[in-house]
Parts: sequence; C-alpha cells; structure tokens
Amino acid sequence: MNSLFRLRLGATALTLTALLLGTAACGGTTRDNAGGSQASGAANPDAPIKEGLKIAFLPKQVNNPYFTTADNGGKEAVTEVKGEFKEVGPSEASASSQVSYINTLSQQGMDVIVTSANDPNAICGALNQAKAAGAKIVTFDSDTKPECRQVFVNQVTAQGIAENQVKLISEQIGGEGEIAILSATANATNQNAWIALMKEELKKPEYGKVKLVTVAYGNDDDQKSFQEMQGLLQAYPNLKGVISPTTVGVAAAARYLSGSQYKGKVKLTGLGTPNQMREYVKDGTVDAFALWNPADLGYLAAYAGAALASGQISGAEGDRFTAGRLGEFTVGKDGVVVLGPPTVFDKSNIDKFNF
Amino acid sequence: MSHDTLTPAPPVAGRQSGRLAGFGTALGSWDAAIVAGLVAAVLVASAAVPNFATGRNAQFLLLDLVPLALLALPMTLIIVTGEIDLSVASMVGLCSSLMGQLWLSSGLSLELICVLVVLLGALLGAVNGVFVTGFGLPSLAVTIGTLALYRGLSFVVLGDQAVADFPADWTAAVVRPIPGTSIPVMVVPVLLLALVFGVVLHATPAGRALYAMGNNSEAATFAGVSVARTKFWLFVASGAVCGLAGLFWTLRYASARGDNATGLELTVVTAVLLGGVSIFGGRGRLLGVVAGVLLLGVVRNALQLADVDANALTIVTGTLLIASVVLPNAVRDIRARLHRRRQHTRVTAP
Amino acid sequence: MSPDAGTITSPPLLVLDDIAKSFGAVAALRGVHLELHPGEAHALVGENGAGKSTLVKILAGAHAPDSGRITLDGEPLLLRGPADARAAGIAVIYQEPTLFPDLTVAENIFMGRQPLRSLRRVDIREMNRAAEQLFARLGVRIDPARPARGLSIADQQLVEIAKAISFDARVLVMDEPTAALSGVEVERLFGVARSLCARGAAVLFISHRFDEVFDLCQRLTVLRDGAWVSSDPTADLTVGEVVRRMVGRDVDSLFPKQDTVRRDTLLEVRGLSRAGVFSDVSFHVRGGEIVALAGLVGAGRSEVARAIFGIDPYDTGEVRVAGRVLPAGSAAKAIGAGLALVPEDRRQQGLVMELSVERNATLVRRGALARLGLLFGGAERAEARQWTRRLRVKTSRLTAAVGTLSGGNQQKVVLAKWLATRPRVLIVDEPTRGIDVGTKSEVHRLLSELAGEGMGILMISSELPEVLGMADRVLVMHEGRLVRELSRDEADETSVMFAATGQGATA
Amino acid sequence: MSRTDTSVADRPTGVPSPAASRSGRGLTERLLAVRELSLLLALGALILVTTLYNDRFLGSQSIKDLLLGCAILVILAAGQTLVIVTRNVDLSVGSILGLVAFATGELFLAAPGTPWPVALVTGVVLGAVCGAVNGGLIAVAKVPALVITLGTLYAFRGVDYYWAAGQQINAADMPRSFLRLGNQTLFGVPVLFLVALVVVAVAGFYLRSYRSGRELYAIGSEPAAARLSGIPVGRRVFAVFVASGALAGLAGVLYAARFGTLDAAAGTGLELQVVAAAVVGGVAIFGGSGSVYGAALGAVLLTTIGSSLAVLRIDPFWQQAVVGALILAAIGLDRVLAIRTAARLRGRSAHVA
Repeated sequence: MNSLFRLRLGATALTLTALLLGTAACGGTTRDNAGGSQASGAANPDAPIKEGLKIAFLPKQVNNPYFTTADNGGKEAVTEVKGEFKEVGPSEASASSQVSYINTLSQQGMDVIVTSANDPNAICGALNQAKAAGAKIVTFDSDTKPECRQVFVNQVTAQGIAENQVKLISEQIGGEGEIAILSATANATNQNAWIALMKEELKKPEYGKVKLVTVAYGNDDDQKSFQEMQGLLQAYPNLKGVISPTTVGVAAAARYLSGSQYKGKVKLTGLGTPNQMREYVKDGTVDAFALWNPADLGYLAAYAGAALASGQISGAEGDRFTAGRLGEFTVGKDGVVVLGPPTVFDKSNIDKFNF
Repeated sequence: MSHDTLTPAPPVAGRQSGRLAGFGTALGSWDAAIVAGLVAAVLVASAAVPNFATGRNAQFLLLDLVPLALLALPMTLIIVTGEIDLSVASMVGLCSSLMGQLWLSSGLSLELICVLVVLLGALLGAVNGVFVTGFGLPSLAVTIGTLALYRGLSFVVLGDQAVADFPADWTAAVVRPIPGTSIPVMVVPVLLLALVFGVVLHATPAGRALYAMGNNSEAATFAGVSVARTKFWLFVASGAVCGLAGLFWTLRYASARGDNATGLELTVVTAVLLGGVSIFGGRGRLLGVVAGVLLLGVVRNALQLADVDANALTIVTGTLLIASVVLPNAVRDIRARLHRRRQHTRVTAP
Repeated sequence: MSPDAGTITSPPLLVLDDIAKSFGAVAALRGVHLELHPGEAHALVGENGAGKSTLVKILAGAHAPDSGRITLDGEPLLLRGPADARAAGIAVIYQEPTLFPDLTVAENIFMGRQPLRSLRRVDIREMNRAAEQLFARLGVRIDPARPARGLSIADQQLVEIAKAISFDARVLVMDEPTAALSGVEVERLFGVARSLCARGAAVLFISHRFDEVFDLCQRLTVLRDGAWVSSDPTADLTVGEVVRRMVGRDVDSLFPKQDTVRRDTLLEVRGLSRAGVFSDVSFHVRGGEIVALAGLVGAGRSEVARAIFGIDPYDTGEVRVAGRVLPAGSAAKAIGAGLALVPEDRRQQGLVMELSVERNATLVRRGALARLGLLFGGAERAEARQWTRRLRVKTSRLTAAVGTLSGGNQQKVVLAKWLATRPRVLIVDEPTRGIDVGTKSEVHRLLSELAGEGMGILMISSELPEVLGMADRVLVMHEGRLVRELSRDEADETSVMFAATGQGATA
Repeated sequence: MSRTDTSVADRPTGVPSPAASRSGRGLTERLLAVRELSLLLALGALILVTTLYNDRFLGSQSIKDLLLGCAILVILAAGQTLVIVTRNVDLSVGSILGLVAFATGELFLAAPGTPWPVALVTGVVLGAVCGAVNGGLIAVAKVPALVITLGTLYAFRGVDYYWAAGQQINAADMPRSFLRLGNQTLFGVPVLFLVALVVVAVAGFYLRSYRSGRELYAIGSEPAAARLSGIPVGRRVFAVFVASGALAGLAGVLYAARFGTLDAAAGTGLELQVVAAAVVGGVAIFGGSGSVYGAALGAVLLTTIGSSLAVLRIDPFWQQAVVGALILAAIGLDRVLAIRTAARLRGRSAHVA
C-alpha cells in the first residue's frame, strides 16, 4: 500500500519532471515559420577536378535495387575522377538511421556526401553539421530542404515527369476516360510535386476528356500496392487507366493486371525499370512506361559532388560543370541540376536496356 | 538423534538450491561482465577504429542512444516484474505524430503541446495497463496488439505528412552539447531519469516489491503487494517516458512523422536483455541495462565507422540478443554439470 | 492379499540399490535400497523431506540418480526419462495432479497411448469409451469428454489414478494418492491396487495415513533424512515403532501449549460468505488464545483465511480487527490493521525462493524500514538479522537465496517476516507442514509464547495432534461451513473427526 | 506417528446427473466451433458491407484476388499455430520467408533450367534448416522462444540482406512455369489457395487426429506435466519449429512465384500479421488450445479487411489500427469466454467442497 502510493507518487513526479524538462527550454513558443538562408561562395569554373576525393553515397536504404544501380553509376564516375568511392546506408529506409550514417561520414572526413533523403527535414541538422565539418553535400532522387545541401541532382524536372506521364496515359486510353494515380507514400516530396503538376497538366484542353478520379498510396510496398490496385479497379468500374509514378507501385500494379480480367482493358503506365517491366510489356499488359536511367543519375551526382569539392561550382545558379560521358550541365535555381527528360520504354526498345 | 532444534538442512528442501545459487552467481557476474565488455569494446574501438575516440563521435553516439536509453528504463522495470511492453516504439510514433498534428493545426504553444504529448503517452500506457492488469491478459499479446494499434493511429493522426517547421531554437537545443564539452545536453535528463528509475528499482519499497512479484507474484500478493496496481503504474510510466522519447525524437530530427521510431522496440528489448535482465522476470539491475544500452551503441557505432555493411549490423544485433540469453544459461548449465560431476566422483569414488 | 504376505519367496521384480541423489550441495538420497516383489504392496514412509518424493521422481525417470543401480527382473534398467519408465511398465500417481487443463479427461488419461483406428488416427470414441470403463472400475462418474480444467482436486486425483491403471503397470507407484479422496474412493483405489498385485504387479505406496498403510501393504520401508532405515513386513511392526524409526526418537513432548490469560477480542468474523467456497462463517479470536480451524482438506479453511487477509474477495459478511471493520480485498490494509498470514504453501505463497533471506524477511516491512522513501540495505539487514537470530534461522549468510535453506528454516523465515510486522493477530496455515521434527516443536513453542505475549492466533492445521495439543478452542469446518466449536476439553480425535466429516450431531 | 490427516473419513461422493454429463460432451470442441463460427460471421458481415458499398467486391475476379491474397498468410498462420499451441512463438517467419524467396530467385538465376518442383523442395528444406536453428537454440538455451526468434528475426533478415546486397530478381529471371504457379487457377480457384487449403487440412488433421499432434496441445497446456507423462517435449518443440520454418519456406517459394519481383525485404513485418491471424483465430497465446482452421480463418479475415479498406476507399493507415484493435478484441473475448466456461465447469464438477 505504501509502496503503491510511493510508486504512484514516483510516476507522477516523473511525469512532472518530464514536463518541466519539456518546458524548461523557453517560454511561449508558438507556430511561426522560420526561414533558412543559403550561402554560396564564389566558384572557379576552370578549377581542375581534384584527385583522391573521398566521395560517399548514402542511399535511402542499401537493399533497394534502384539505389544499387544509381550507386554503381556513382562508382563509375568516382573511378573516372580518380576518387575514393564508398557506399553506406541503413538496411531500412528511415531518416533516423540515415542521420547516424551522415554523422559517421562526417566523422570520417568525407569530401563529398551524396545522399537521397528519407525525410526532407530530418537529416538536415546532420547534413549541416557535416557541411560545417567540410563536406560537400549533394542530394539526388529525393531532395532535402535546399539550405541543407549544395546541389540537388534531379532525375528530371517535375514538370517533365508530369507532362510525360499524362501524355503516355492519354495516348493509351485514347484521350478520354477516368484515370487514377497509384503513388508511393503521401509524404514523398517528389511524388507529391509530380502529382500536383499532373493535375495542372490535366487542365490543358487536349486532356479535357481525361478525368482523374483518385490518388491511392501503396506505400512503396509491393503487397500494399498490389492490394491498392485491386481496390482501385473495384471502386472505379469505369477506370480506363492508371499512372503509377513509382517503380514499386507500377510493377505491382502490372503484376496485378497481368493476372486479372482487366489485362489489356485497363491501361497502366508509370515510372518503372525495364528489368521489372519487361515481362509485362511483352505480354501486352503495359504499352509504354518511362524512367530516367538511375545509373546516369548516380553518375551525374558523383560528378556534381566532385565539381563542388574541387571548387568548379558552388551550387549557385548558373554554375556549369562537365559530367564525363553525359556532357555539360548547368546548375539551376536553388542549386538544382536536372538529368534530363525521361526515357520512354516500349516493346520496340526495352531489350536495349538492362537495369 | 539429539534434541538440537537447529537441525541441519534436510535434503529435499534444497531441491533447487544448487541451480538457484549457480544462476545467481552467473547473473551477478553478468552485470560485471557487461560493464567489462563495454570497457573492452570502447578500448578496442578507440585503438582500432579511426575517428572513434573523438569528442564529436561521442556526441553523435550519445545522441543516437537517447531514445533507446529512455525506453530501456521503464522496460527494465516492466521485464523485472515478468511482463513486457512491445508497444513502446509505436507509442513514440503516436506521440510524435500527435505532436506534429497539434503543432500544425491547434495553434497551441509548444510548451503546452509537450505537456499534452507526455500526458498522452501516459494515457496510452494506461490503456496497456488496463488490458494487462484489469482484464488479466498476457502483456505479450496485449502489447503486440497495441503495437499495431498505436502505429496505425499514428499514421491516422498525421497521415503520411511530415511536420517539420518546429522552431529552430528548440530543435537546436536538444542536440546542443554541454558548453565546453562534447556531451549532449540531453544526456543530463536521461541520466537523471536513469537515476530515478535506478533508485526506484534498487532502493525503494516499490523496487523490492517489483523483484518479489517478478519472481513469484503470488508470494508478493501474500506479502501485501498490490501486484496489479503496481504493474498498471509501470505501464503508465512506460507510456509517459515514451511521450518524452517522442518529443525528443521529433525535435532532434525536426520532423514529426507517423513512422518515427518504427521497430525500436526490438532494439530496446535487446538492450535490456543484454543488460542482464531475465526475460522470466525477477532478475537484473539497472546498471547492467545502462551498460547494455551503451555497449549496443558503441558496437554499432564502431562497426559503422569501420564501414561494416548495415546488413552485417543487423546480424550483429540479432546475434548479440541471442548470445545475451544463451550465454548465461550455457554458463549456468556447464557449472551445474561440473558440479554434478564433482559430486558424482565424490560419491562413487572407491 | 497374497497368501504369503510378509514372507517373500519370489525373486524381486524391481530393485533399487545404493541410490544417491543430490541437489546442489544438499544430499536428497544416499545409499537407499529398496526391493519390490511381484504381487507385493510395499509402503514407503518417512517424514516430509525424508526423500520419498525424490525416490518417486527417480522411479518415474524424472530425475536421474547420481549413483546406484536400478534393476528390473534382474536386468539393469536405465531410465533416461519418463518415457523409459513408462516403457518399463512403471506407472506413477503423483502427489499433486499433473493434468493438461485444456485437454479432455479421456485424453489426459491416454496421452501418448491413445487408441488408434485406420491411418493411425486417434480413435476418440474408443478413447472415451475406455475412459468410461476405467472410471466404472473406480466406481466414479466423470465425463471423459469434458476438459480437465475446472475439475475438483479429488476428481483430478481420480483422473490421475485412472491414468496409472490404464496401462497394465508392472510397478504402480502411488505418492500420497488418497489425500483428497473420500473413503469410498480410497477403498475402490485399494481394490484396484490389490487386483494389480494379484496379477503379479508390485505397488509402492507412499502415505502418511498408517491405517491405510497397514491395510494395504505387506512390507514397509522407512526413510529418514534421505537414508534407508529399515524394511520389514508390516505384520512385525506397530505404528509407534514406525513413527520412532521415522523421527528417530519419541514424539510425546511436541506440543507445549501453556495456558494463558485471555484478553480482548482481536479478530472477529461475522457471516463471511463466498459463493461456492464457504458460507456464513462467524467466529472470533481473542488475544492470548490459539484458535484452531480444523476440517478436511478442501473444507474451505484456507479460503476463509485468504478472504480474511484480503487475498480473495468475499460476497457478504464482515471482518473486524480490534473492533474496527477491515475493508475487503486488500492484503496491504489487512497488514496495516495488524493481521499476518503465514500461508499454506511456503514455496508458492510464503516466500520468494529466488530472493535472499534478508529480502524475504523484510519484504512486508519494506515500507516501514524506508527513510524518506528510500531503502538502503542497512536497515533491512539489521531488521533481518534481528529476527532471524531471534527465531534461530540457520543460514550461512543473509544474502543467500532463501531457496537454499532447509524447509524448517524457510518456515522460520516466513514467521520472521510476519513477526517483524508485530501483528495483533497471526493466522498460520499448516505452520509445520513439511518441516523437521525439531523445528516443528520450536514453532509450537514459539506460537505458545506469542499467545502468552497477548497475540491472537488462528491456526489452520490438518494434523490432529497439533490441533489438539495447541488449541484453546477448535473450530471445525465441513464443506464450507463452520459446523462445530469445541473447547479444549471437548476436543478429542473423535469429536473433531465427527464434526469434520459432517456427522456433527453426535459429538 | 503424530501425523494423521483429518481428511481420512468418508464424505459423500457427488454424482453428476446423466444429463449434465451428456451436455458436456465435446464442450471443448463446441467452444472451438463457436470461435470459428463467429469468425465466419465477422467475415460474412465484412464482405456484405463492402459488397453493399460496391458490388464488384463479390465479383469472380475479386474473390480470386482475395483467395490469392490470403494464401501465403494462411500457410504461415498454420505453421504459427503449431508453434503457439506448444506455448511458444516464432517471430522469425517473416525473415525466413524473405530469405527463402530470395534464395529461390537466386536458384533460378544460377541454374535457369531448374524445374519448379526442385525449387519448391529446396525452399522448404532451407526453411526447415532455419527452423532447426531456432529449435536448436531454444533447446540449448532453454530460453523463451520469443527471445530467440526475435534474435533470428534480425539474423535471418541480415543474412538475406547481406546475400542480396541490394540486388533485385525480376519475373524475367524466373521460368514461366514457376510464375504461372503463382497466378494460375484450377476450376477458378487459385492454385496458391489450394496449396494453402491442403496445408491447413493436413496440419489441422494432424493436430486433431495424431498422437504426436495431441501431444503438442499437452505440451502447451502444461509443460511440466507433459514431461512427466513421458512426452519428448524437447524433440516435439524442435520439430514444431522445423515445421514452422518449413512452412515459412514453402510460403517463401510461393511468394516468389506470386510476386515475381524479389528483393531482400520480402515479408518484412509479416510476423506481426501472422501472430495476429493466429490470435484472432482463437489460438491461445499461452498455448494448449486453438485450431489451425481458426488461425486460417483469422488470416482470411485480416486479408479481407485489407482489401475491403481499399475498396471502401478508407485511408489504408486505418488498416494497421484495425488489426491492432482486432487482436485486443480477440484476446479480450477469449478471456471472457474462458472465465465463463471455467465457471460453468466448476459448477459441474463431480465433487464440490
């Protein structure tokens, strides 16, 4: 009885301590947006690429084939510039473990950290610390807040994706009918940007008869995407086409379609890798889909990093650098470098690609 | 036979004595072993892994361990009583996303939100507690249920968005080192809490009751311990600490998300068992657990710095967990066997 | 039964030779020798802790002996586990039923030996039928298809017996099987045992009830402190002789209750009822007196004690301690009011075996010993030392796990734990069960002294001599009701027994 | 001696009425049937509501999808039931499934001509080996399976990741005959589901009608008593883990056949759903009772909930919350039923004190 009382007292005291700790920091803070500032030094476009740069790739997770391909492209580039390549990363796509890896990398004195963010904000603090420790930060595929990195290598402009995807589906369904989008997770920055732009794109007169009915989220999980696809087709009997701008989603959706009565009747396009989709293109489930080459993406990101570390660019708008076999690139607004328009794969060309 | 009332022990009474004594010693030394292991790990890592023994690395390492250390504290007490709380990581996630949602849409001050979040944590823990003690259900099953329930709710609360615009002075405050050192400020409250939990466990009447009920809840009941209510408050404390961990997590990563801290429960249980707490309840010390948390952190950090594959880290974690339960038992078995053999030879020797 | 009872002519069926078994540092058995002949019912007696149960476990294959030989039909027998014992035809009825609560009664009986039909499937119908037959043989009716969960102790014991006789055992070991059984059931069990003997099997019968021992068995082996004492035909023995061999001395001066001054009523129980367990129990205990609560096992005595102490709830009624009503359902409040309960089952309820002597002795006092809510070892150690000295607990260190102590010393720790709370009323449930004779008389002396100091003592005991020797008044319970109250002068074996078996009117 | 138990004397033996005795016949079985029936009812209600919302939910395609979707979970739940019945738990099934699925893909990559039955057997054997690791460690350490399988949950997944190293295996890498196995139907029923049905039927039949199957219940019901009645507890528990591993292996192969695209993350987090399916299906988490059929129904129910939510366009995030709530409801319901049954059984005991 005594002990129970004490325990309860203890629990209460504990909670109070907790509250005090929570409140001690400062008083009366309410929601108020704080802006970040971005500093960029002067760049010397003629500076040679330094040799022996330590360039580390930190993908969202190391077990994702897409990132394995991208990182291999990065490795190719790093070898070309005679740097030291390293790939590390968490086995699950979580921001917290990425932070731990960023810290490790900055401890190890990396010259360049090339990363794809699991969360645009969560890894910012660690990246800023790494920057302060002298590392150059390049993001690819998924960006962080602009002030946390010097350069973001975008696979394609959001506008480009949106135009491409809407055009593909419209062609396939014959310019009219209901469509749906099967996305990844709803907080995936790139997905949301693309979807917003697709909606804009659909307002154009030539797509007047194409109607977007819903956006579903498959969480970039194969089974979940599969189920969501199934749900979409049941919930919307008049559905003519589906856009799935994520490699996991489009493969799951294609697999569902190929084994269902909707095969060939409901059109599917999206962003997928040729290896995953070959099967379904050949059996007629999918007419055409698109993607950039992830190896090129990694390759470009590595070159951007090397250029940053060598002082060729600073990440300011207008900086220019040469990325090996891909040629010359210009840094755009907010330090964004764009790889280029996506490649469309169909029956005719799919066998030329292997990734 | 004489009238000596203090008869020497009749044989059967000591039925388990050998095993018990052996077990006790094995665990007593486990406590020391884990601390020794920690020291050894730090020494080896300092010597062999570049960049390990630096102030900055210590800061990173300790910061990474804050949520783990927080959750391990109430988990230790809960496991000592023979229960388990697998929902801790989900409670952290739900607290985090609620914090995000409140910050996003309620217009309340962050201070008030923090208070609410910790209270919410306590409430979530109370739900666990009611199911376990009120309805008498096994905590393993209950908290597997709430593991799913709370994680699901944390996605429901915030959907898939991330709330990130917490004030910079707050987010900076939680990662700041103590001036003049490289030890994060957050280590101080964690140590204070560890001290509180340590004192409760080892130096209060309640702590005595926890060990008693972990070993034999019936005997504890007969000694006037309110087993159910004590356990209930432990689950509440666990929830409240999860609320705290949720606050820290959100501010440290400046990001409130539904999937925060996913899967952390396994690491917490690993650390606690590694610290020498018996999964059967009734045994273990908080010092061992703190050492276990640090050991886990040091090993992971050192392997990471040594560029060991993340996948190998997964294997190491699993192996550590298995080793931490298999080794003491194996040691105990071997001792018992040796003892028996000695006895045997004594008995059968001509 | 067998014509040549007592004189053994046939070669032994089962021989245990020079068996030794230790647990840790404690020798449970040393140099035990036992021969069982075909057709013989053999009694094994000894005090609690003499090593009988260990011997049973060895025969059952549950424990491996450290040394010694077992031979069956002259062939060495190696028991690596219970399965081996079974295969050798050794059936064991344990003291405590070991049933599977989730399985049906029939399955409990035939587990591992279920009758089969085509495709080696279990034939459930046949199994139920066979179980019914077994019960018919025992003369009881238990539904074979119901789950074992919820069976009364007696029914559980009957299922155990049915299990043991279901395979034609060559050796039947019965470890106090009759404790929970009624006379009719005991007679039927003996009938079955005799028919087994008649078919050439051997029965090893362990019991504290000498009437049963002498009724059933032809020979009798005495164990003391893990060692073999004697094996003789029962015809050559008297009860007094057997007891002398068991305890190693005369047993007369065991119960030194002195007369004391009766003081105020300390514990008053009025109309206490709990559905299906006990009903309308009323009594009081005054300072300075020892009130015994007697009755058969299962009469509801311990349940009343548990309810008074707040372990179990009760439906109606009231408990007053020193005149003030005690709220129901809280042991902590009962302790606060000055009650103490030394429970029936020392291992499960009385002590936390894994914790140290010191922690056990001060477990109830943990709150009172704390300074500013904190406990640092010192106060507990001092308290534990004081009380263990006073009760002369023999332990190497106070930090030793209490499980390493002997039964008697364990019981002393339980007493120390409760006396340390300086209770007004001490409830002791089977205070001397399973402890050696020396400690037993010590406990009795202690209880007497405590009563002398003015404490009220409620003693639950199944040992009639203890009840008669110690109690100022005897309350007798039968099937959940308090049926008789006997003064010290009225109470004798007959009157208590009559009341306990529900034949109270004739006392 | 001075020790005479007072309970020697006679006392009347209560004899239950024949009627009471008959009514008790098969009580355990009827209770189980009640559980399975209520699951079926819940399932029916769910399907009804969803169909009312959208009548396509009961279309042949949709039913086929449902059956296909639940097959793998059903197989795993059957294996898990074997384990839980013995008062153990196997948390490593998701990792074993992932490892075996990837190994199957690797097998086809390494030896493209491998006939699918060989792959099937290889997968089952690999799963059994993983299960043997679990079983062996549990036997050696005498530690709750929860802890050991929590460890191997990491370890097997780690091995899987390590092996895969970010590699992905695609449908094109596997023979068509194998992939067809994953989506083919027989009389309109997916082959996968038929496999699951066979597994459930065999496991259920085994648990119900074979001595060693009954011994599993005995072990879970009262391990100490099981040891005393000569049941080889260690061996049975070991076997059960091997069986659970083998079934997880089978599920892994089928996963590969069904999904075609494989990386090392296959089956992550599945263990929770499997345990949930078993618990929802009435398998007592502390062993001794429950049936494979119930667990299978639990798995079907969980899968159907997933599909229904998608059809009803309910935020998929609710799904996890619903699963959690369902687990709590199921164990709570079990508790209530157990208390009521116990009270009834006590009332019918032949000897009431």
